[in-house]
Amino acid sequence: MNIVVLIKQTFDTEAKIVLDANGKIDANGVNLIINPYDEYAIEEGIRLKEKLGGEVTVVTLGGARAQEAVRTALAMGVDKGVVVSDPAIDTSDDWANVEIIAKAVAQIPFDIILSGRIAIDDGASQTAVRLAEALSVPSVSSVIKLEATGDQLVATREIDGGTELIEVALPAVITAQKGLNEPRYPSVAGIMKAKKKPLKTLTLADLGLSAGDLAPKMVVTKMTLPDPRKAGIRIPGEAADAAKELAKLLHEEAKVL
Amino acid sequence: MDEIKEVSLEMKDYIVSSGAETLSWCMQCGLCTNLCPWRLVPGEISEAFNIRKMQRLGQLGLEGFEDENVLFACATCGMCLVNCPRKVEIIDNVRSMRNTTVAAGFLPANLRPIAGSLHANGNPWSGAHEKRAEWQEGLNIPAFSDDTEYLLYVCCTSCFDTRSQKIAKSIVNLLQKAGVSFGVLTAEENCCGETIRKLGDEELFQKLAESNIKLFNGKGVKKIITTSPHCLYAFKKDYPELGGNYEVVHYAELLGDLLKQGKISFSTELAKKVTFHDPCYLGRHNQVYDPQRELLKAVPGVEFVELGRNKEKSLCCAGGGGRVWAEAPMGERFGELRITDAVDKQADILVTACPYCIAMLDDACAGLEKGDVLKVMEMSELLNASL
Amino acid sequence: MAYQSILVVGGGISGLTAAVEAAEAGSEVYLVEKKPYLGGRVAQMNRYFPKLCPPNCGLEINFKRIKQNPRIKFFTLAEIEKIEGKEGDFTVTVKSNPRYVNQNCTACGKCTEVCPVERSNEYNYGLDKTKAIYKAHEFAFPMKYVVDNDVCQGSECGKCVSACQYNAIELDMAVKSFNLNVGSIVWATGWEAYDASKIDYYGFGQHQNVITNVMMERIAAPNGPTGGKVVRPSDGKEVESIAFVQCAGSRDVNNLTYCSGVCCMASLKQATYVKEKNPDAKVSMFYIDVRAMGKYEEFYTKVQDGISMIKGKVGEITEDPLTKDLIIQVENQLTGEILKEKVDMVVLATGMVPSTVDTKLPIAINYDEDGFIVSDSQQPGIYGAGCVKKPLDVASSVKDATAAALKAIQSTVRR
Amino acid sequence: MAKGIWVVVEQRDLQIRKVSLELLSQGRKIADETGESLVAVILGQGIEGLAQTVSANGADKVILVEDEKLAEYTTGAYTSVLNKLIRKEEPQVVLTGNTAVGKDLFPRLAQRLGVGLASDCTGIEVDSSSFMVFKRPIYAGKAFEFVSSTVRPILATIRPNTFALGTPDAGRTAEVVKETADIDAGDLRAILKEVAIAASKRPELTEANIIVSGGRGMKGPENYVILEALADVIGAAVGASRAAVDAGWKEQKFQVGQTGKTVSPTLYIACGISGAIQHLAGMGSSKFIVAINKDPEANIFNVADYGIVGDLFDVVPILTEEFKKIVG
Repeated sequence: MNIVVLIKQTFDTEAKIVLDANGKIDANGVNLIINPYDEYAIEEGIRLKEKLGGEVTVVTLGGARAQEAVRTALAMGVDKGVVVSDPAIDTSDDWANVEIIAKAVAQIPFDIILSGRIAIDDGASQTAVRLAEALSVPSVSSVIKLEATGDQLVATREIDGGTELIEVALPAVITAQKGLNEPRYPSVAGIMKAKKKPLKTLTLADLGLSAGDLAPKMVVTKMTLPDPRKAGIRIPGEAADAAKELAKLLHEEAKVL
Repeated sequence: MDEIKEVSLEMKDYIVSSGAETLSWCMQCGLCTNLCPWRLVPGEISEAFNIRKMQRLGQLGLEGFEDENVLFACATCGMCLVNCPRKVEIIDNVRSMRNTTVAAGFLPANLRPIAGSLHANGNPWSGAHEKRAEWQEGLNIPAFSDDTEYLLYVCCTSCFDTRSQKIAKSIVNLLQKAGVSFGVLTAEENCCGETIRKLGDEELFQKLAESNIKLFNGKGVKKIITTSPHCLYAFKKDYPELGGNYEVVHYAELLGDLLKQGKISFSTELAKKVTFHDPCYLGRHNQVYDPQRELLKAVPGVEFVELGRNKEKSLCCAGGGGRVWAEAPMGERFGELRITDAVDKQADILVTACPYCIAMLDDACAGLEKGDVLKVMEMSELLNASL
Repeated sequence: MAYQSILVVGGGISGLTAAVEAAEAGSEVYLVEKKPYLGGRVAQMNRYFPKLCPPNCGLEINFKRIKQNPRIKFFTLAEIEKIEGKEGDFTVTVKSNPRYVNQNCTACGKCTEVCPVERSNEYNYGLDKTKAIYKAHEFAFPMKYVVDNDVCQGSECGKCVSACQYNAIELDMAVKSFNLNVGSIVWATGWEAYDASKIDYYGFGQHQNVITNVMMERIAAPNGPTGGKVVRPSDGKEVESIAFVQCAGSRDVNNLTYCSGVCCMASLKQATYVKEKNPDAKVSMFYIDVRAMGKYEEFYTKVQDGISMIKGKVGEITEDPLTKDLIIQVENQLTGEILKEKVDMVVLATGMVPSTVDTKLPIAINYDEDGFIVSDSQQPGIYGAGCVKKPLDVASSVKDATAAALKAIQSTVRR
Repeated sequence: MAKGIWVVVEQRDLQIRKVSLELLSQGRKIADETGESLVAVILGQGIEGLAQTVSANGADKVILVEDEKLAEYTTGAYTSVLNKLIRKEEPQVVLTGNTAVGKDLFPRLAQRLGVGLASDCTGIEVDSSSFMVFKRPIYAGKAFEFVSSTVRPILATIRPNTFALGTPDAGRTAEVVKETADIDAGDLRAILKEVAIAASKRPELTEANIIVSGGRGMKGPENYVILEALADVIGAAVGASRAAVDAGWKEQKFQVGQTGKTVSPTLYIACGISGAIQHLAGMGSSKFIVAINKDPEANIFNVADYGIVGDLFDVVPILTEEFKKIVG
């Protein structure tokens, strides 16, 4: 089985978000990690390979440091890595990214494409499903359980308040939700071996694309930071009154309910 | 017997090149295992972790040491080094073995937020950097300058934990009473990096250390007082190789000297039975044993008793080596043994001199529900109460 | 002026050998021994390698060769105070301590019967006592009594003097010094057992039933303090379980950095003492690795049966204060578990420390970092022999001493 | 010329999701402001009766697509139908809730249409140049981006609770248009075999939007029922402090904190938790923190946005009742 795992390198979950002089997110000095949901996808890809044989290729789109993420995936047990790196990616939107990835993936034989259900940076949750469409294959998103045979998948996906069981013929795209598996730590041998595994770097030109093909559909007009946290307040009064007041504040002021 | 896994000389070389220069000195006698505090508690980690075996796996480049319960179990207490017949630098080896996986991006899940916070905030406690100096409010501490002799460096824990802030405040008060010339740079400082280095994240350690060294050197810092023995260790033993050379003392050492010189004295009587838990990083790692005892004995009314395991034989609280962020179930925590030790000595107060120890011992005391018979105090708090 | 005679310092197996070999090759030999008898450590053995025979016959042959050879003069209770000169022309000052017993002594033992004072018997490593006037041991050579001046009450008591019908006791004997002129010197002052009390976690000196391997030789010896019964010091109970703790201080940068090479075989040998007396005894040996050099491999393989061999250096020995039983804590490296084994007695396999650590030669020579005399002593004409050069077993000491004798002879004939 | 603001109304078992009504309510306002018409699109089977509800909530026009293949949501069938409808009608904007359906459907729809998608939005600004600008949280709410597009239509999924529900006007009527479902065979490759709706499944701690957590002040495992009751009203996960785990009241997997699970929900309600540093560090990035504790000195109050000094056994049951009123 040929397995492709689409991953993204994101800011570490603790990263402090700062805007630079241009009002853009400042990535300077920020620690980068593999998007945690993509780790489930990597793990599932490796498990599928372990069960059914074949090869796992990880594909990512990113800057100079994206190779680190791919090396990490290789250490976990992925066989090959592909990094598409091009300055044009800095301003591309979800649609354009999918155009690029679709071209890159088209060069790799695939039966199943796995990815995380969401990236914790932009939170867009679009790429994998869009990619399925771009490649004209079905997709199942937010999967928490996956059973695969040679030519079909049975996936349990999370929906609001329950689950769905979906059967789909291969090839297909699956997005991983937390709970699908527990990503492994690589053996040290795996880490050593990863240093020697093939890692291919491609530019847009290598994929027959140019920046002009990728005019974004969506543009970011500005970025802002949340208002600073207000000083906490103690709600006075007896239990009943305080509880009522609290409920009101949460609903009307904080708007979290 | 365990199944033999993959052997790789390359892996061994990698571990050695990460700093485990003495790894091959080990002749597998097992004296370290005998001393390791993990042998004093039951449970899953205790069963998985064997410090001698871990060295062996490293020597052979054999898979298996990277299991989280092995690789990250060591509290770097240094007990294993006490009798080691070959003076194997076991803790350096552990650090290097951790480095093999951490450098590849595989810090265990529970430690990622800590490393993340260190990257983003310069402290491991997810505290906003701009709040680092909040503990000083109302204390009127001068900024370090050419006019101040010492830099007082306050441990991240005592900057952000309200419980631990009392330690920083007590130390400030003691130093001021003794007329010590000191200033702070708290707002601009980052974590000393001692623990993250022990966790194997060398790159992050260097980032933290370099920023501190740049700050200290830029401000002309020559002498540093630390509130935590872990910071003491970092500044004394880790920073020189990166260009940070300072005369560093833990506050207990400085107060001990001031006591001898008669510059500080204690007057309020405290008729209590007091015992002292030697923090590993103050004792075994830095050989400071006496000033604490002299200071406590100088408090009128204090009846000082030694714990059974004291000084170089002191039992670790389990807060070092990153274990302060690890989860061991009740009944498997070294701190509980320590509380029991103190209760057995019928002490009223268990004193220690390390923010991590305080966190671990407080926790153990509450967990064992011994709060009614034993109080855990940081030494500065006790001394402050007797000024 | 070139002297033809040779001085051998130390009357143990190495010194005896060097002296006899040199003398039998025609040299004049002076043999100087600090103790009141010759034979050294070997005389304190129960049995020794390779034949596992008692030491008496081997020593006896040497004593006979000495007695028969007019070219050997030996001095017991004597120490070297000063060495001056150079190869071929040494002047050596010898201090002769008084025995307080003269040549008339027939070793009848009447003196001991009346002596009112007791002293710890160092020959048995303090496991028993002798009177202030005593016979060093059963086969002591020379077979003369001796007085321990440190404890003797002197002429005020004088009971022994009255009891001796041969007028052999002279309590007013004095220290004498004399000079010897020799062409070369063989230094064979041997070794001391490593002070096991320095390894605090083993409790030697605190727990009565923790003994060392040299003490075990005396306990097992028929002429020893227990008459050869393997019993424990605290209560004389026959030992039913015993643990041999290898590398007690050895291969340890905190104690002795080196391996003495003989302790593993010694413990295996001592295990046979126990098993011979009590085949049901439980014998354990705890080791880092067993060093059975050369032909000893076979012995090692053979004696392992019935001995529980556990890989792991003992971490701690504690004592049950009531029973005086000992609890051994050790990591069994096969399983990784911490064993806590209760035994009647523990034998610490301590290593060999050269006597030159404490007592240097009164002339500059080279020692290694552990205090052993190095082969090239940087002082022509002075040669180390035996365990003062490196830890050796008896057979190797004999060979080394023979070689030293040849070197010493060459020094006396060099032109 | 593109026209109309579309809301794809989500129904399950013929019940309209609250978020769809929220969008209709807000859509109405925008429609009034811009002069656009508000169109509700409902897919399903036996959905005719829902037309009245959506018109009462503000729709000018209702497009109903009835088909047995649309009875349950499937990505392929829904995409197939909506793609054709949108291409035919050319709306300005198509909105839906950022629900499991919205998250699955809209990316595929956007790609098929070759348009942009603003997902998980928490605000809409009307803009003269691009018609609508969408505010969306990024980096888990640590920043916001504002996105817009000149390509029509713009697709957007809106986070539930972003907009308030309006008051339905039963008197309103809307034009109801029925369209037939023209589903491409290629869109039926994924087959829905089974739907399992959990009666009350609390979310997983690290995924939860709201967490209700109890500490040593809970006094015993039996008392967690009052937190669970609270949690179930607002769809929250239940957590515990280390002290509660140590006491054996809760399993370790429920432990919140640096040594347990690091969480950053929108709302964290700490009951009887004093706030050890490891706990605070593990939940301090929550958007809103509520602390209920008897001890006015408890550390937790230092990080709380709202604090009640009081007995949780008095406060929590009343709070549960109040929440019921709000959530409905």
